[in-house]
Amino acid sequence: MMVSGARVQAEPFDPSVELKAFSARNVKSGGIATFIGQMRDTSADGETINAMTLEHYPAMADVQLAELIAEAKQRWPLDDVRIVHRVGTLKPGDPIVFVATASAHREAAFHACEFLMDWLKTKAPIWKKESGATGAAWVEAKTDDDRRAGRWR
Amino acid sequence: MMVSGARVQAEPFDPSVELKAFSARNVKSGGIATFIGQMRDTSADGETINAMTLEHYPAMADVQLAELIAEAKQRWPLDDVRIVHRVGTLKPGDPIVFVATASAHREAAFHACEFLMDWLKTKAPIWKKESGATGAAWVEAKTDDDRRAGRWR
Amino acid sequence: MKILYFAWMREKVGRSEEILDPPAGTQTVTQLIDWLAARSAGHGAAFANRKLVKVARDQVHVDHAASIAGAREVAFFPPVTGG
Amino acid sequence: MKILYFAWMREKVGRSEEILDPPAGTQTVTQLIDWLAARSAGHGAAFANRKLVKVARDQVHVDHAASIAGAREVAFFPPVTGG
Repeated sequence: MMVSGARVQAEPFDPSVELKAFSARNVKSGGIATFIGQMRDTSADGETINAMTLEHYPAMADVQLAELIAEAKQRWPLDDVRIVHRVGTLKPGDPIVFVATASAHREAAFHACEFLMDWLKTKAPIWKKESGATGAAWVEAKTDDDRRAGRWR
Repeated sequence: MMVSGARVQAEPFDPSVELKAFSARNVKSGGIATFIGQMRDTSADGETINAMTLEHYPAMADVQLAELIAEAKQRWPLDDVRIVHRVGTLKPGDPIVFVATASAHREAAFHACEFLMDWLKTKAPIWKKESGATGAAWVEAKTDDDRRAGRWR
Repeated sequence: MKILYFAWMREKVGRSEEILDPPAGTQTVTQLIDWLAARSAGHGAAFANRKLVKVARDQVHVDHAASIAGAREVAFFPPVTGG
Repeated sequence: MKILYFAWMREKVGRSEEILDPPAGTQTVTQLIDWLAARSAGHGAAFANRKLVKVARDQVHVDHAASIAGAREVAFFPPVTGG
């Protein structure tokens, strides 16, 4: 569902297609920063991962992402923001998340993009489960992500 | 000319095509950060700009960009770096520069991308001339760019 | 009141949602958890380590001391791992 | 020795490069600039405000006090504005 620039979807997406659309919508912006998170083929413990399933809480994700984008636009002079987040079953290399920010100021574009990623990692109601040779396990939250998100308070 | 991940070219380029190639080369990286600089239709003084011409010092640009990428790879755990920089005559909205970094760590990808942009602005031997209704003028270097680049020393 | 469970809490409870009518006097998240945890072995397992249990009341993060008076939807889930 | 000019320095000098043989005794960038600035009105205009003149010796940034002994290529240009 699309809520003010954010979309959570079960269908695969192509970050280059998202970027093409985003820059076409923002030709007057001096700078565009993007981040793409891709599924890795190894877990934090070093185990080989064959597949990942992402589950989300749709109603809350819509609220959170809309609030997150509003907060980024309040903090930085942004022309536009786009978030696309996959849910469902992914294979290694698949894009998980795409974040793009457009601004006249490159520092604003960079910092807002980093802020959005930090908060997606720590606030968006989305959960990952990894499947490998020895079974499936829910990914544990990283305290380092909390530390990073804490920088923006 | 391509020197270890950097290309300065007179031909237009499409950042989404660059991103597609870059992510295809780096499917195992957890994170990709990119920045796209686009030609703005107004100068720093607020004048309308119709065209921009970028001139460069080819032999020195090749050396500088190779050194810049080597330095970024030394500072951060990067899987890959890509820089594409336009020269020649551009019109408003045209992409000027594309920088992409791939890393297992999103903080490294973000910071290296920002570092590369700051240094491109202050070290790469490239000069911009803007053409508007009242004539053409060489863009003056911004002291703010020097301040930003100084953060990385 | 609609109760939602996500990720391993959903798996342990064995369902993603249930419509329940907590007894009168259930005023806080903690009291709701006390009541839910006693409903089945699965519920008990899901709420065994309460430090790991995050709560959203009507789609907004709240802590365990928060009131549930008037809530339409309460969701329970482990720390998020998206992005 | 190949001398290169870029951006508005190129425009003021009226050429992008020239092959020159500076007189014996021309040991530093400053001495080279002194000699070049006297070559024509255009050269004089290009070097009028020396604070704005950046220098690369064989493609490496150097300051005005640097030696040019053995240099194959010296480039003059204003502060860069790429990116």
